[in-house]
Amino acid sequence: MVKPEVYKSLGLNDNEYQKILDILKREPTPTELAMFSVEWSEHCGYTRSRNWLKLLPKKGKYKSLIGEDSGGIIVDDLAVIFKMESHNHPSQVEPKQGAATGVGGIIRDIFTAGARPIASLNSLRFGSLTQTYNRYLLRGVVDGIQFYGNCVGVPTVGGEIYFDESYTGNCLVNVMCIGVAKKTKLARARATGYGNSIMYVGSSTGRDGIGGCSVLASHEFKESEEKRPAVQIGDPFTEKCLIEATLEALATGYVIGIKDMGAAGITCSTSEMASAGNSGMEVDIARVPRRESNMQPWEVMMSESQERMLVCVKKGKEKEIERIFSKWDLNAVVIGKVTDDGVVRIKDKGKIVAEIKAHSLTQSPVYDMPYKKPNYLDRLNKLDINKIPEPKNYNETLLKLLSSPSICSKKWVYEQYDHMVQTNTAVLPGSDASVLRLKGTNKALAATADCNSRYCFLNPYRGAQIAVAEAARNLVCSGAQAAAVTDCLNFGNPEKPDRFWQFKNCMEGIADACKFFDIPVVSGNVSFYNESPKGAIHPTPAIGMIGVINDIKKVCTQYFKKENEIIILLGSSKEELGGSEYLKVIHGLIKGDAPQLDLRLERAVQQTAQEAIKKGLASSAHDCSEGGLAVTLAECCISNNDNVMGALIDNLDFIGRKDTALFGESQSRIVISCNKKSAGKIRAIAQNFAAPFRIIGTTGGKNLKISSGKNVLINLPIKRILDKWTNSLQSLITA
Amino acid sequence: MLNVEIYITLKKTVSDPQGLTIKHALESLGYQNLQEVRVGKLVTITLNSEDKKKAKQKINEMCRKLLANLIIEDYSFRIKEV
Amino acid sequence: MLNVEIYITLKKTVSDPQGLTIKHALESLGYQNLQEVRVGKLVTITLNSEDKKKAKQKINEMCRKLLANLIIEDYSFRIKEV
Amino acid sequence: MKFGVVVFPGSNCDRDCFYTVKNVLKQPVKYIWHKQTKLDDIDCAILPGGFSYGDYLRTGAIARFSPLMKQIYRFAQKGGLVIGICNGFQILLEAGLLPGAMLRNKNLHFICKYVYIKTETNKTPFTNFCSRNQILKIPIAHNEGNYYIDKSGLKTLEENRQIVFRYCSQDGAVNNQSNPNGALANIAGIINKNGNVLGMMPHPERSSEKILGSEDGFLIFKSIAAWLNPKI
Ligand SMILES: Nc1ncnc2c1ncn2[C@@H]1O[C@H](COP(=O)(O)OP(=O)(O)O)[C@@H](O)[C@H]1O
Ligand SMILES: [Mg+2]
Repeated sequence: MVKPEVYKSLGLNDNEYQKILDILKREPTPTELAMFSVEWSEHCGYTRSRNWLKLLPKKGKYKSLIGEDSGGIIVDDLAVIFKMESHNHPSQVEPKQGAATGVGGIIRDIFTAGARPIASLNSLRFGSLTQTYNRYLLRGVVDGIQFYGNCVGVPTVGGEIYFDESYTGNCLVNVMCIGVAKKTKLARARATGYGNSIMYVGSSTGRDGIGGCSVLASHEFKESEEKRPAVQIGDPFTEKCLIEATLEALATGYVIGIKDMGAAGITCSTSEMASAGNSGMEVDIARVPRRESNMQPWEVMMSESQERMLVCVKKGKEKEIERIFSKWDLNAVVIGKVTDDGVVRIKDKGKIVAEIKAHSLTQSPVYDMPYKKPNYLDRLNKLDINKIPEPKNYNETLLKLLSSPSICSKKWVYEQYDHMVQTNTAVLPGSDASVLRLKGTNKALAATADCNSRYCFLNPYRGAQIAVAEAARNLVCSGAQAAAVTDCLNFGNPEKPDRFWQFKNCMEGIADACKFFDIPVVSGNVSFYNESPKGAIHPTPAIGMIGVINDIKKVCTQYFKKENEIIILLGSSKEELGGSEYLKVIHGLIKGDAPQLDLRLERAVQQTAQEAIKKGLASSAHDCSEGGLAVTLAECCISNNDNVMGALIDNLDFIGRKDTALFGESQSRIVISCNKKSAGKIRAIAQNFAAPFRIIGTTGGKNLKISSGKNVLINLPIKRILDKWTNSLQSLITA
Repeated sequence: MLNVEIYITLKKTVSDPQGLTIKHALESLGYQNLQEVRVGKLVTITLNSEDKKKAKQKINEMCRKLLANLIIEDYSFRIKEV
Repeated sequence: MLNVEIYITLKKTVSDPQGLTIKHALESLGYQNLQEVRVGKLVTITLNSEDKKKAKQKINEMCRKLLANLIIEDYSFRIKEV
Repeated sequence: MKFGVVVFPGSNCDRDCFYTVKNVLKQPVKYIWHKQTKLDDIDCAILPGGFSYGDYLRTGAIARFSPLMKQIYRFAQKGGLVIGICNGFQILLEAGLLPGAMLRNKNLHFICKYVYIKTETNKTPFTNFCSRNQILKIPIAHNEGNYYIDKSGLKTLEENRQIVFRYCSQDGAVNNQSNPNGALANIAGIINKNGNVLGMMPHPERSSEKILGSEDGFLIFKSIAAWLNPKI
């Protein structure tokens, strides 16, 4: 008789346990109970989020591919596969290895789809760097990403990092990986064909992360000693060999299906591959290569040892596959075969330890969670802008913003990442989006990850829309057309209605914005229970977006190129400050409503920039985001180290307050520079799309000077700006 | 002066891919009979102090605070007078 | 079985930035009296063998060939029966 | 002329070198698996960058025992051209084909960025297309590029003009500020006494196409090609 404490500690409730009894028509074995507990957890089964994930559009301009574990789009004869995933809780406990194994896991999702991983990005959130542990986390996470990513040979080409108190006690580590394959060569994560063999490949199995999946992913995380999981040490070297061996094995045509062993290793891979293939499967776990002795069957089934995969191989071709893996000094062992009764049958030396219909494992219960608008929101949304004093010294204000860790240069981070290996990186980190050429074609991909979670906190629906709009804007600034999204949805405890309200609203926001821009969401990941004893994190639906550049010669970057060029502002600045970095850093307030967003205006501005770049009229393009127009202009001046230059801005449209115009974060704005002859042509394009257009100044000189009539608001030597912006992060970290 | 040797090793329950790879390398060089190879750190500290007892306490503290990551590592040390 | 602990250290003539960094970090945590901090490696090998003398010779060989780089490193070891 | 790119487990710039030789230099090239016990018919062996054996224990330490390394050694003895880039350089050091050793970068971090290097000599098979003192813009990406050799070793290197590249500033100043990793005497690349084995930390294959931000690295590939076949 299974005691309620037992199934409850595995994360199953009374109803779920009753359901298991109904399915099996008997008591579950320990192995079976463990299997249900992970498959029915939020992490594997999406029990609480699934109803809302349905809102997301699946189709767009480019043909989309939705696979079992990842998704992508078709670009000519190539499939571009990508996905983002979180590794928040393990990273909070052990930042280096937590982040490292996070990188390893998402890369496996990509190459098991048959695509060679060509780049990764990361989206990170930490509490304030004034706290020692947060500094330790940032250092550790970056160290883990560089340790794994550099060794495995996948360039880390971009990402984003924000700091906010809500992440103290629960940092976020989201990693996105992109891969490319010939579209005819994709692999599926399914087992089909009676009698075909099931092979285990990769590292051996130990007692790593046992129970980690359900315990870590479905309980509120508390920083207590006893819940600390057996942390795993990532092995990027083995993963690198696995990439090569897997791609070689897939090329033989003898692989029917393949799946990464991620959360709940063999349990997930066996039941999900069988279920996806409408088959059954019989494996004997006595044959699983192990590195620890006396492991219980359920321990083998639940182990989350890294760098392992399950492969369904055409009968009679097992030796060929084994030969390839052993060439790379990797295990490859037949552990079972595909059956036709729809049952996953797990044996241990011939004795049955679990026997469950595959579908009953994968068809987890789905819950409609109650939601309710948080009480504090109305109060927070009220911001009387007249009570905010305008700065006395605009120079100091700008410098302060440029040295805020969320805004300053992330060079200290990305110079630790190999962002050039594979020789595709045509735009290196440090511009709005990174650009990767597609070898053998004229095309390139642009990639970015974005989410302002403060906006999402103040207004989840609009904040999520802005995340989508900003990602698309970043791609457009690099010369690309936005093509598809992967998301990583980080929220608090879904059982609390106010948290779930944030989730629901963000989902609606992403769905509506993606539909408007005709961009599908092809893959993603949900991470709930991101809480510390002080409360939930700001809702953080990180958006990873891919764009396509049809002509690699038409790539654009954010920094000014030449002196004496015209500077144009597309879009217009509103008198708003809600949720801005300025309000937080200068006035210590997290308040107001998220910036307004008019999707049609956003589209007009993006189309104008896109057309100008495509026609070769723009020398640079940079969108306005955190810190507003003044920060954007400063970045245009300084973000190419080899060629910094000043600018003279003397024709801004100051309709109201000066601080809103300079530091407000109105959406749908892009700064373009161009030569004198092109300005008229760009104006014509803007008129055609009905996008606000204004010439605001010229490039050149040694200072960034911004004036309003005769009144000089900002006048700073470029060197000074560069110093502040470049060195802030490092000095905060080593403080 | 005191010479302290601090040995920092991965906990037994934590896998050590580096150790495994070195084991394979040694085996392919012809060394058999290897049961296990694990890699750790050795931190040597020279202290301008004579008080062994006090040093012991200090070193314990240093290990916990900075030198070892107790989530995945164990440590031990030896103190010698020089 | 034999348990071998191999200590691999940077030669005295080679500077050790990692040791220096740790020294600074310890000092900023308030630990004074640190003369020097150096970081090395600890390789632990468990041998399925009883013959200490033979083991000693083997380990010497392993260190010279693979485990230490004698241009920059020194090594020493201890063998214990277990 | 034929190029061979050696593939160790964990090499990750093998495909980049292959691509550069085949698609940019447009010369025949093949991969050579590290377990091979015979070296194919080649004129130049490239030991690529990456993390052979994960850089576990010490960078290059395990790879140098690969069966193929015996053949590389023999090939080098007979005067064949060998170029080790980044991890390839580290392997050549471990194998004793070049003198010295690599320590961790002085700042204890992996560093990936464009740097400038000065071509100290163009009288080598690998730099004959450069002018003497030419400054090349070329990226580095490594954890252990802090070159070390003892005093007498350094003297020998200098006397024999074996130092081929030194880190420098954009305008050629060789000093502490232009030294990214703490390498002794700003050394970025050295050659053996016989002048046929070169090791360098920067990645010429990452800077051989305009689209990647610099074509300066391509001078090294062109130099090799010109040396092997003066007619082209
Ligand atoms: N975690 C990170 N990893 C790699 N690159 C990063 C990371 N964070 C930021 N970057 C890079 O720094 C640059 C500036 O980032 P960010 O300020 O987020 O840009 P934006 O506001 O345009 O989205 C981008 O090129 C980005 O890819
Ligand atoms: Mg941007």
